[in-house]
Amino acid sequence: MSLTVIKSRIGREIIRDRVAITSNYAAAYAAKDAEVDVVAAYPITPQTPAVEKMAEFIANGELSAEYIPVESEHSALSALIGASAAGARVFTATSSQGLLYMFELLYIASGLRLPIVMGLATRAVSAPISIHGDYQDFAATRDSGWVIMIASSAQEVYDSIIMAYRIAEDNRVLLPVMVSYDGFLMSHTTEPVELYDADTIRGFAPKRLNRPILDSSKPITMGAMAVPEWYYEIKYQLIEAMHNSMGVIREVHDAFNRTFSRNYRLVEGYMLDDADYAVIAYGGIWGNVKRAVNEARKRGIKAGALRLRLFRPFPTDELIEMISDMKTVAVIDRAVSPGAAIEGPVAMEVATALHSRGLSTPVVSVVHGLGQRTVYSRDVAKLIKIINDSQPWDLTKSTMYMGVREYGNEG
Amino acid sequence: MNNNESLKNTRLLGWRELHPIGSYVVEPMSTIKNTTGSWRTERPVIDQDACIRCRTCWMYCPEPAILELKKPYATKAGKRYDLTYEIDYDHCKGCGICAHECPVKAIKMVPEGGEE
Amino acid sequence: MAMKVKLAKSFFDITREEYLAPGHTACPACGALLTARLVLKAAGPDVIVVNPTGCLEVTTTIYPYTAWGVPYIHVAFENAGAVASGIEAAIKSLNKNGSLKRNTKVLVIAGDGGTYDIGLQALSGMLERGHGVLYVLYDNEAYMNTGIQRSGGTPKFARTTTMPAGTVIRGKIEKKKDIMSIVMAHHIPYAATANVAFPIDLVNKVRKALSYLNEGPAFIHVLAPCPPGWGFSDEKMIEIARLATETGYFPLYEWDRDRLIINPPSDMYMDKRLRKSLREFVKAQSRWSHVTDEEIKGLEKDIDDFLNYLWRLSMGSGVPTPYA
Amino acid sequence: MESETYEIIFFGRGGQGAVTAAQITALAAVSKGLYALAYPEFGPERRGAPVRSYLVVSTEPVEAREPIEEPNMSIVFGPDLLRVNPEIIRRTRDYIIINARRYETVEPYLRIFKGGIIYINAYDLSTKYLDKAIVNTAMLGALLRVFDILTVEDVAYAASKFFGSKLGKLNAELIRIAYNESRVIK
Repeated sequence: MSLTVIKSRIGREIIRDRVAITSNYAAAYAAKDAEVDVVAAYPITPQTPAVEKMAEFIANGELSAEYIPVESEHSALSALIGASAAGARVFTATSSQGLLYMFELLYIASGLRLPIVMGLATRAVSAPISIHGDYQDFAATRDSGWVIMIASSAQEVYDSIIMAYRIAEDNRVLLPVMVSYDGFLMSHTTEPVELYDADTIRGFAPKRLNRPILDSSKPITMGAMAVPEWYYEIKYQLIEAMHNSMGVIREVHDAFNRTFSRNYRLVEGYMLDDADYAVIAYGGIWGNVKRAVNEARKRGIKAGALRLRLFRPFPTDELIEMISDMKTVAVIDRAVSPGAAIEGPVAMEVATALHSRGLSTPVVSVVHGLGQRTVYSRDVAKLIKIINDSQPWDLTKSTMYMGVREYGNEG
Repeated sequence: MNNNESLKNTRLLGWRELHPIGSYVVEPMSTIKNTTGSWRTERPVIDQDACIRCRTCWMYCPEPAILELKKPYATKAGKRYDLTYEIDYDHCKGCGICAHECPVKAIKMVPEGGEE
Repeated sequence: MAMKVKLAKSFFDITREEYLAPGHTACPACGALLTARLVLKAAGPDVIVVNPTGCLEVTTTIYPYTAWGVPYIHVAFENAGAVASGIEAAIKSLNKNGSLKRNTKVLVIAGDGGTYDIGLQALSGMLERGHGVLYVLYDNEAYMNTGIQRSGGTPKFARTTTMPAGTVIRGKIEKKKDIMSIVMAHHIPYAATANVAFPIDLVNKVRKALSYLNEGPAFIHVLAPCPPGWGFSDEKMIEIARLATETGYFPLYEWDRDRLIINPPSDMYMDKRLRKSLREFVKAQSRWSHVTDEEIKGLEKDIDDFLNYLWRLSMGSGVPTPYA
Repeated sequence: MESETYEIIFFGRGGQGAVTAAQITALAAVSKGLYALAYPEFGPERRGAPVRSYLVVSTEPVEAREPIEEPNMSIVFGPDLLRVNPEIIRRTRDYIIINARRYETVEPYLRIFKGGIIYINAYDLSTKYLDKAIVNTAMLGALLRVFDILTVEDVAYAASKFFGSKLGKLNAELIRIAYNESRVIK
């Protein structure tokens, strides 16, 4: 992409401004541009600058919304459940312990079918306490009934949150949406972001209130108690909404790409066409993985890469289409499920997805970057070399832990 | 708590038949369909001639199962009232607060199952 | 200034309209349900109710029915204050942004577990941030929904399943938490105690509290006896509740913009000679059946001390006058 | 157009504004239509501890997020940082921009460096113009002597936007002056 392309896009008046901001700020700008009505947030590293920026927008009158400086993350999500139930468009962001403190409410938010949108600056989970980035908090949200997106750049954080409102508020979905991005590696990295014209955003994701809300002119009861004769059917409706969301997410992606001249897909491939191996990753290390693929190609190894933009619903069809011909796939997780059959949480999903389609492609589970241990592109290049040099089924027997010291002073 | 009375009278709908957001109860005050009157072992009976229409029983009923009706009544002694208090036996659980609190003892608790 | 409130003087000043339907599955003679019924009558239809987990919730919202005639939401046990904060903020924001034109009041109706214990943080946050929400605590003095376990609101020596009256430990060892003082320490515009046995006082306090919500939060602590939990027969629910106030065990008072006022009839019971004997209240309930006369004296001493504390607060904060 | 990418590390101490300097430069680059990625060496903020901040400026989108190991330029906020980070001299490919009260104090360390050196007394300049020795914007002025993908006015404008009206004006002016006051040693 060259300078001239950017200029021409601004010329089309979709782009309001091109700024250099962090992913935290991109999240805040997106929520502001989506004209949220209520924000409730509690500070936690590395999310803090996102909610500080929201507070600043509201304090300066750039956004007409109520900011609730709650006394905990638990109350942040609780307050948003109340606000969303009362018909407001809402936003919050969190990380790590904060997300875990919200945990009960994650399930309630989806169970009550409230279109809440939340940013997640992903971070390691205590103990030992670490303020640094990994995806352990994210992995824990797997079964919560939220639509979960993963961004790889600040632009994508901004774009995904705008898409998230349209997805969440779609009548066929009505589920909360989480947009995650790497703590520090993205949350604190300044990079270019194109902000869009407010009318275009409004046109793309108009506030919809065609759902039942707490309204004294039409009283309804939310959060009723379901006995065994009813719980399953109600829960199944949520499952069905999650199924339906896949189609809606595709539609919203297509519409977004058309409106804003982007090219987002649920699963993005890199040099996969003739590849023997695919490295699957997500979040902020995508650029490092692509760099490693370039290195491998220089050495004659036919490697490719793939990243997931969506964790829930899991984009099985898109994924299978891209990796069904691979000899081996490796999944780099920055989270772990200790003791699982496959200890990388996304690796487990990928293996399950393949198996569900009758494929037996070997899936190498790789864990790296816990507590923000740097995932260098050379580490990924080394991984590709290992895969190239090994019998794949030797590598699938157990999860590979890259970057962990067994003894000190290993060079 | 498994409320058998309500289940007996309700068709168990499938997930496609429920309200699109099935967990919301969109019909307010619908527990009225649930006849908790069957819980009673004793029923309150109001002596309309003794009743002084003070509203005490109505006030303290937690169900509420005491109906305040705009129904004129003339007592045997010739006193006329615009209001009549009646028991909603479909819902009264027979706790007896009304009888106990009645300042003129116009409500009696009568065992259920006996002759009316 | 709060707007002028129309106060009830007799039972007939209370609306006939019901906002809570019968057919709910609360035990007979439930103080919590009566509290909710009376609070809703006082508040009228333009409200949204937040109700944390508890007896009131499980008995009024068994799917596919609801007893509620007003918008109602139950989210979880510990967060009613936060949920209400969000609803209040949403109403404010939607009014400001022009998508709503209604001054709907937000009402929490919560039990003692959800207020004294697990919900205290969310309540404190709501009070501190000054959300215009009326929080009504129906206090039945234990976790009744799960079968009578001790809460911070359980009184001393009362027997619960988690603090049984054994040969060594005599029921609950600790005193009841003074939730009103905790609430008052947030210096909100209005806080009051009320009792289901005094419906006019209760209804008036709700109306008054609602009139303060444009200034900030209000709180009403309602004593709501539980026949199975406290151990007395159903028909005595109101009698027991009344005794609680007549013995000085549960005084009626209000905190009105930093002034403490002891309300009738509790103002009269500041004179110890006019109080009914605490023994009458205690011995009417099986939760205290193991309590000795000596222990009742101890409980009486606690009441004397607390009423003294209230008296000093009321004298220190201005001349006590009945509200009007 | 030929693709150009510059990798820069700012070496400073907590509180000296190394992170801000990288952000301002990124902002200048992005305003100009270029691509940039500015990221601090992440951790709890500690005043006085050595910190480094990374900046990549390119005519192409920058995607990789990993520490820069062989920067084109190293911007060193004080002589002590040369001692703390001996790898600066070994790894820097093109230029070292060094702040010192007197060049003589750093000359022995830099003698072996094969690339170019820009020297500036940013302590005195920033004290004079900002009333305190926060050297980051003065260092940017010196950087611009050799970083010709951006002009002094690009960065001065970004600084004024970043800091807001009053402080912005002072810092923009300081960048212009520092540009002129800095010396190309070799």
